[in-house]
Amino acid sequence: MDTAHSHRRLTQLLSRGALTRFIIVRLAATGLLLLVLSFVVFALLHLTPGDPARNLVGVRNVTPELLQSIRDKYHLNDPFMNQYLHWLGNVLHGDFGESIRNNTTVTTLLADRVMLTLQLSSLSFALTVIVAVPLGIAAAWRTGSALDRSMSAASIVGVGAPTYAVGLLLLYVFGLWFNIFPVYGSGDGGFDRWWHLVLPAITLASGLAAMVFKLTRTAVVAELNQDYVAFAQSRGLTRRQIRSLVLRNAMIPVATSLGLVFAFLFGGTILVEVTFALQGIGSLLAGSVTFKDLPVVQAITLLTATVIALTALAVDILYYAVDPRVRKRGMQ
Amino acid sequence: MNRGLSLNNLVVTGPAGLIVTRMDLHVEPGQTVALVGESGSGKSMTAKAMTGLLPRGVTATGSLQLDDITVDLALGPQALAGLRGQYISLLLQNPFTSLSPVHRCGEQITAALPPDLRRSKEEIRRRLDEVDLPERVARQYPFELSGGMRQRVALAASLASNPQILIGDEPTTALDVTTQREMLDLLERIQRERDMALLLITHDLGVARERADKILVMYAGRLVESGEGADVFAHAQHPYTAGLRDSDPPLEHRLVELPAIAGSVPRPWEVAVGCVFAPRCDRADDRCRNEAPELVGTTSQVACWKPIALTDASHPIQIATDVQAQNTDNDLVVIRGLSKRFSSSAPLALDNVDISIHSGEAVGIVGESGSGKTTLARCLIGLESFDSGDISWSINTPMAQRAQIVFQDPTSALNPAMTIGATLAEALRAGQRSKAEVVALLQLVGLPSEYINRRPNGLSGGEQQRVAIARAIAPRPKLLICDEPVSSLDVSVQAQILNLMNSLLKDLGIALLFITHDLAVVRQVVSRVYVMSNGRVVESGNMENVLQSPQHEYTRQLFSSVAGK
Amino acid sequence: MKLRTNRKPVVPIVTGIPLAIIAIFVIASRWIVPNATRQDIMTGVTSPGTAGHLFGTDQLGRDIGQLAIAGASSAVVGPIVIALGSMMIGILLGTFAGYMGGWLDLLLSKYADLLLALPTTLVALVVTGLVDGGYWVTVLVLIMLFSPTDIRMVRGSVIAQTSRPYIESAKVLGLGRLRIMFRHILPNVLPVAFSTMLLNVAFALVSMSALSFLGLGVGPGVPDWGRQLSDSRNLLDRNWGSLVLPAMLIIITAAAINLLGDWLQERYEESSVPR
Amino acid sequence: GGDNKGMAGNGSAASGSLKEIDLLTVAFPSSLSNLYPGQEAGNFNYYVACLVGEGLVAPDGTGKLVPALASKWEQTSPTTYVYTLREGAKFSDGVPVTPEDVVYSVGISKDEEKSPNIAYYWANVDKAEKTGDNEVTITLASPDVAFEWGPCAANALWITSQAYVEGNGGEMGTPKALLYGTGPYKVTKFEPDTMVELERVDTWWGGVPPVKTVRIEFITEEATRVLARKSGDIDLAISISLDQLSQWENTADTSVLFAPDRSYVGIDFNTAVEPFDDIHVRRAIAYACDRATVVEKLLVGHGEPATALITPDQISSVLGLDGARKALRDVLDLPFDLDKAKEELALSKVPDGFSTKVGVSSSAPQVSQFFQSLAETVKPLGINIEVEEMPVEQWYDTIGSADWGLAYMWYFNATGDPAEMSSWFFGEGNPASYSNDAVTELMAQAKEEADPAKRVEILIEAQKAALADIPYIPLWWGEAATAINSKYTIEDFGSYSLLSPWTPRILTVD
Ligand SMILES: Nc1ncnc2c1ncn2[C@@H]1O[C@H](COP(=O)(O)OP(=O)(O)OP(=O)(O)O)[C@@H](O)[C@H]1O
Ligand SMILES: Nc1ncnc2c1ncn2[C@@H]1O[C@H](COP(=O)(O)OP(=O)(O)OP(=O)(O)O)[C@@H](O)[C@H]1O
Ligand SMILES: [Mg+2]
Ligand SMILES: [Mg+2]
Repeated sequence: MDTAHSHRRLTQLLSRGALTRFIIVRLAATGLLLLVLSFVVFALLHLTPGDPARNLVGVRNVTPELLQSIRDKYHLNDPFMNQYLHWLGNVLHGDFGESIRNNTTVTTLLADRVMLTLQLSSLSFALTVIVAVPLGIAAAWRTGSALDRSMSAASIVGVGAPTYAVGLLLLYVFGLWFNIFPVYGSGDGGFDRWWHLVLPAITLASGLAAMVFKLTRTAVVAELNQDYVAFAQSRGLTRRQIRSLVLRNAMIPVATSLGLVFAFLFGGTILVEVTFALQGIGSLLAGSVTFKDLPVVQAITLLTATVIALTALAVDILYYAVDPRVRKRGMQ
Repeated sequence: MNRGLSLNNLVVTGPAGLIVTRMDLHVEPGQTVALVGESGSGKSMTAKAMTGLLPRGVTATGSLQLDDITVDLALGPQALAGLRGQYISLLLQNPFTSLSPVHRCGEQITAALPPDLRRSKEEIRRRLDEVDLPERVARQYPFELSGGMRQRVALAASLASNPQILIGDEPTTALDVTTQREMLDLLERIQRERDMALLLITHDLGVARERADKILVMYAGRLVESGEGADVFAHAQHPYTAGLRDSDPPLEHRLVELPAIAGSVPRPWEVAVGCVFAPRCDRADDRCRNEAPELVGTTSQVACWKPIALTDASHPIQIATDVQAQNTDNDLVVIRGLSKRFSSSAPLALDNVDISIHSGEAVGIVGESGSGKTTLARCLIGLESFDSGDISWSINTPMAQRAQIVFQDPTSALNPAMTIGATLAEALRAGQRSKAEVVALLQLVGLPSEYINRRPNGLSGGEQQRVAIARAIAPRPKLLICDEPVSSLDVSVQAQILNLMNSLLKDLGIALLFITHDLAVVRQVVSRVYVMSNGRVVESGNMENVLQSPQHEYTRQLFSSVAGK
Repeated sequence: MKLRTNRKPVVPIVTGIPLAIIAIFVIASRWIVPNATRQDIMTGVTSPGTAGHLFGTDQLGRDIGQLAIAGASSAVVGPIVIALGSMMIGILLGTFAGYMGGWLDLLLSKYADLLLALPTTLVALVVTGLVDGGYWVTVLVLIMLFSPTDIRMVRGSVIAQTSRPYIESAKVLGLGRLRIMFRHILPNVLPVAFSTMLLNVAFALVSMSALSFLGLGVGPGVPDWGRQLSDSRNLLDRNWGSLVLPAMLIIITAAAINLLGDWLQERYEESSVPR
Repeated sequence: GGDNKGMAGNGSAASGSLKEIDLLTVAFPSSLSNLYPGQEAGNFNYYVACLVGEGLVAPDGTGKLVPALASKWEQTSPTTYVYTLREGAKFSDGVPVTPEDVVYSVGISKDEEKSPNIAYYWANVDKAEKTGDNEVTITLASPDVAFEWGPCAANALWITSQAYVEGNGGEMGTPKALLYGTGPYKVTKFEPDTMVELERVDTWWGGVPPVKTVRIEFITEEATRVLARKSGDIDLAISISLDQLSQWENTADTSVLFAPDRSYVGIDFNTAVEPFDDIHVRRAIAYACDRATVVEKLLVGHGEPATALITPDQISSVLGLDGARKALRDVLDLPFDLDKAKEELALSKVPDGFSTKVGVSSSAPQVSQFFQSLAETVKPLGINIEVEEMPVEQWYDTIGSADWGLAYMWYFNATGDPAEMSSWFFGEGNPASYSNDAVTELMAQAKEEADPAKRVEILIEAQKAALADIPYIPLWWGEAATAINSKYTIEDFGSYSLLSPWTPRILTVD
């Protein structure tokens, strides 16, 4: 291998310009992805069975004039592409139209709810990470131990446990018997809000923690089997030093999958919100879907996709930052 | 006081049974002891037992003595924890995996230093300097370095805590010939400077012969012979040692047939009674088969009931007269001006290569790693496209009947989901031959016909390679390309395969393109050779002539790197 | 050479028993509980253990236990179809993408990226909800949503196999692409595909029951675990069995399948490590 | 089914006294996203709106209309109603109410855009105008006795101020433009779909209510609502699910109150759709409906097998409750009898049975269960009924649709007017595509009959005439259950209790 050559190339590429370029390329890719998604989301209106105009007024009794005004408002008589561009233009200005179910703009409707879902998913993300990652590491460190076995068994159960049943169980145990946590509602803001979200967040985290536990354990076990660990041991490095070696390596796959976990969380709060009667975007979506409130459905779908895409982008950048190998590959 | 290291009565037991049995070993300060033996003989397990790094499910008993310290190995890996690093350190085979990929080299080298020295620039420079690496390496990540450089970093790291004894488990096997030599030189120098003991595990007899003060020969988990340096081979007492020595192809001349040891290495735990080598030994008698011999002797020791005496006549070796390259005009294939670049930023993998192969002729290509040998073979066989130049065949048959190829790694050469019979039948069909020939094919490569229904997983490496060869000759190609077909096999198996190739060539009259970096191996097979470096053919000619009087600087360098020959 | 181990196959036994029982439910429920949906409105809700109903009854007097046995098929068949369907797509597209590369590969990768940017529950909810689909529409949607991961998985395995010498040998023998893909590569991808498929079944089971819980999926009166769970909301105080039984069935089935899948995967990885 | 209506359940006849209550936490089972019933007209919107806003009149506990913001009113001609406003009436911020405000409020209610859900009630209103310093006159286009119920906060009028509405860009009932009226409470906080908080005011003509703050939470998951009561987080749960009744009843410190809710549940056939154009088919199905068991089991006894479209409570102000029941008992007399059902089917065009489907709102589990049980009952006859669950709005679409020959109606009578439902169900464009000249004639008479007793008689006659053709099969009249902290009780809790300011009726148990 021509080391001098590759070294020169590397130093050149490691310069700040390369990172900017990397981010720009990824941003562009994310933008493109979102554009395609927005198209799909827009097409929902036309894919839903029935006349789009009728779909937009819901099941209210409608006069032909009202239908016509809806057609005009949404440019439904224009060519498809024009309609899309028009809609996209509005969306980019934060205008998703009006909710069919409640006569408010989708934006105001969402504004009230996004915060709650965001808080709920952040809290359960934090819980997941705080609990599952250390347990996964500990279990991997002592494969086959009682801790490993019991946690692995628990994680297997956790993945399959129906959200509603878990939620109810938690409500009974912690809300009623021990009376530690409030059993309903989303609190008055501030700390109270977080306090109210604890049980829902645990419910949401239970299934996810199982996944993260497994993931962390697998990643750490894989690293522990690497030659560099044996080599480090043979050189007499302390347990602490070896742990830090292993963790730095294992945390790369773990941290990046955690990004996706967060994205998944944000889109996966539906069941918990329904179970705990929380008014976040999940329960709004569930309601809007059954009521065929298309503008709301479109907005939530696109919003969630955006959050996921941006998280993926952040993960890529994180990857770039923590893994020198990716830095090299990413730049080629 | 440094009195070296003694390993007494080591027994390693795995889940299936004994892996290493009653092993004793002593290394003096400043001494190099080589541990040789075929794959699976327990060399690595011995090294791991000595450092307390045995895999899960494998346990050891015995004791380890270092200075005034005696460690009972039965106490488990923790017992050795205090010794690792300070007294004893292990250097692994694969430089590509033995360093953490996301930590800088400097960090990894100094990790074993006392905390106050870890940040010292001066110290890092000194350490890098010792292994002939520039200072910048400290800030680089392993993946930014070549294999040789990485192995130097690993060496620096294992020396960081100034061990009294360094165990190298095939520390140079993954490197190419020239780098291998540099690395061995470096090890030797450091060892001398530090008066450090070195336990060198290798399967390369040449390396052992050239570098070791003392050589231990292992077979199926047992020590069968030990003695002073090159003497062990020169005056081998154990038939196994002699067999190993004889299977190792010489560079000086070509043999009509390599004296291979028949059969294959048994699993250590499968040997019940008697001498472990008895089943493969042509000198074995009833006692050998029923009673295990003890290791006896003083300076040199041997575990054999019927050791070979100095006076015993050695096998008569038949030196073949090299087949002269026929300067016929019946070229089978002619390659002209072949060039290939993998990506615009990469250097040329092939640079204007001219090669021709005559019908029925055995041609070799030698060169160090990355010189383009494989790329050339792949272009020739159509697995890779090339940028310019041309390949012209003198025959007009379908590709399958023009050339076939045998790869280096036998374990992945065969489809694990197909039986041997199915694999061969498919190859026969591709050459428009009858399926009925499967049995004949197996016989041709020396395998029993029951193998038809076996799957590759149940076969040894040598057997797998035989099947791969059988598949390659099934369509009766005019050219057989072998890309390092024996470099992952043990010497004894290697000899078997090389013999097989020679006999196939003779019987089938096909041409051979033999690619290798091992000059001694190629010597045994081909009549004409091309030497490649950096994608270019730098020298070519009759094998004999090239060996005798290499013209190109690179060729000379290549020859001088060959150890112990 | 495989390492011989003395470990008893605990996992297949532990998971096999519940799975076999559930398989029997799926196949033979019409004979085991021919009257699972029979109502006896006079009975009304009863708690577990009353009047010969081990798990009690619901408002229409249907036996919760019998319903659960009958519900096994809709709880399990859909997920199996989903896992099979998405794996078939995965194998077909993944093999082509992985082996052929080029624009097809690019296109399929982008398609997978697109679908992966959407959370499963959300999309399934939106599509099934908007088109008023029933059970099979949900199955179809989930097939679509599960396929990208399968495509990726297969593609990855195929690429890993493609660079192996035995594939190159097959090419050198002049074998056709289809033959190489489906005769040589596929059998070596199948073990991984199979264990992935098992894990998918478990995941689909949980997703489907979640959707039924939200009221998408099977219609009223059709026995189904997710639906039972959702109905249990109104029964809970009078019959706790209506919550506990379907919840336990979902947990046990998902866990058993997951365990089995993990075990197969581990075993496969172990056996594919050379020597 | 029971005769013992009115106050029942655990908290029966608990007596109490009016005491100051700082905070009353109420839980609704469905969430509100707009507080103005003109925009969102669920029952629960009315329960909030009647605390904040008032109409000119209001129902009393028996369903009789009594003065509200109008101190008195008078029908001066079949089409003219004159309302005299209460002296010194004020909005919650102390601003006096003017007749102009009333006229303006009527305008809002009549506006299709602003009040899509109630404008219909005002369609027959020609004009509303100020006819004196304290007087507003409303003129109808044609006589309609039922109009009296229009200007009522339980139905279609909440008096608000022009200045306030216009100051808020014409909006009403949103968090930015909170509901504003003359009632005993003002809205202090509204989080759509989450909660609403009301604070009492001292401007109401009826005095200062005992409950200082009413906090209403929307808890859509019934199990959660029970837990909330168990943990003491809520005091009052309105419209609890009968399915979880025993759980409510077993909750410590909780009483459950029952009251008929003037709701009607019944099958409607589209008589223009095959095979339901055949009276034998309709009659066969009618014979297959086991009302008594359905009420007993599915409604856990809290409801009443229905025999007419009118509910007893709507005519109880005229006939008394027992009299009402007696009068309605034999409007439709088709007892459960499978043999008769079989005979009827044999007479029909489809003697071997047929297949059909019915769409059921997912928010009506009892109805779904009823149809599942009906399907099971008629299966032996060869009739195959498939039950499809759907969102409530989609269910609206099935009513009277040509795609759905078999449908059902769950109707909450908003007013105490006995003709409320019949005028739709027997009128033009009715969901059964049913027409019968005799019935039409009777309904026209009823519209103009000013004497309540006579009117009820005519209406019952119309019911009899119509139901003889079985376009509809009444199934049950519903009952609502409310759970309350045993510390409190609701005075004279009945079917109209929540349709006029109800907090003053909350008593603290001694
Ligand atoms: N993790 C393990 N558990 C149990 N047995 C093992 C394990 N690893 C290796 N063995 C067995 O131990 C025996 C000795 O293996 P070892 O690696 O020491 O051989 P070696 O002489 O180093 O061979 P090579 O030249 O191939 O490195 C082999 O037969 C092998 O099958
Ligand atoms: N698929 C590939 N993509 C990019 N570069 C490649 C590829 N294959 C080989 N190369 C590069 O081409 C050059 C020649 O490689 P080649 O494998 O032909 O060497 P070789 O002589 O066979 O080496 P070795 O002895 O290690 O097998 C090397 O620099 C290698 O890195
Ligand atoms: Mg080894
Ligand atoms: Mg090569």
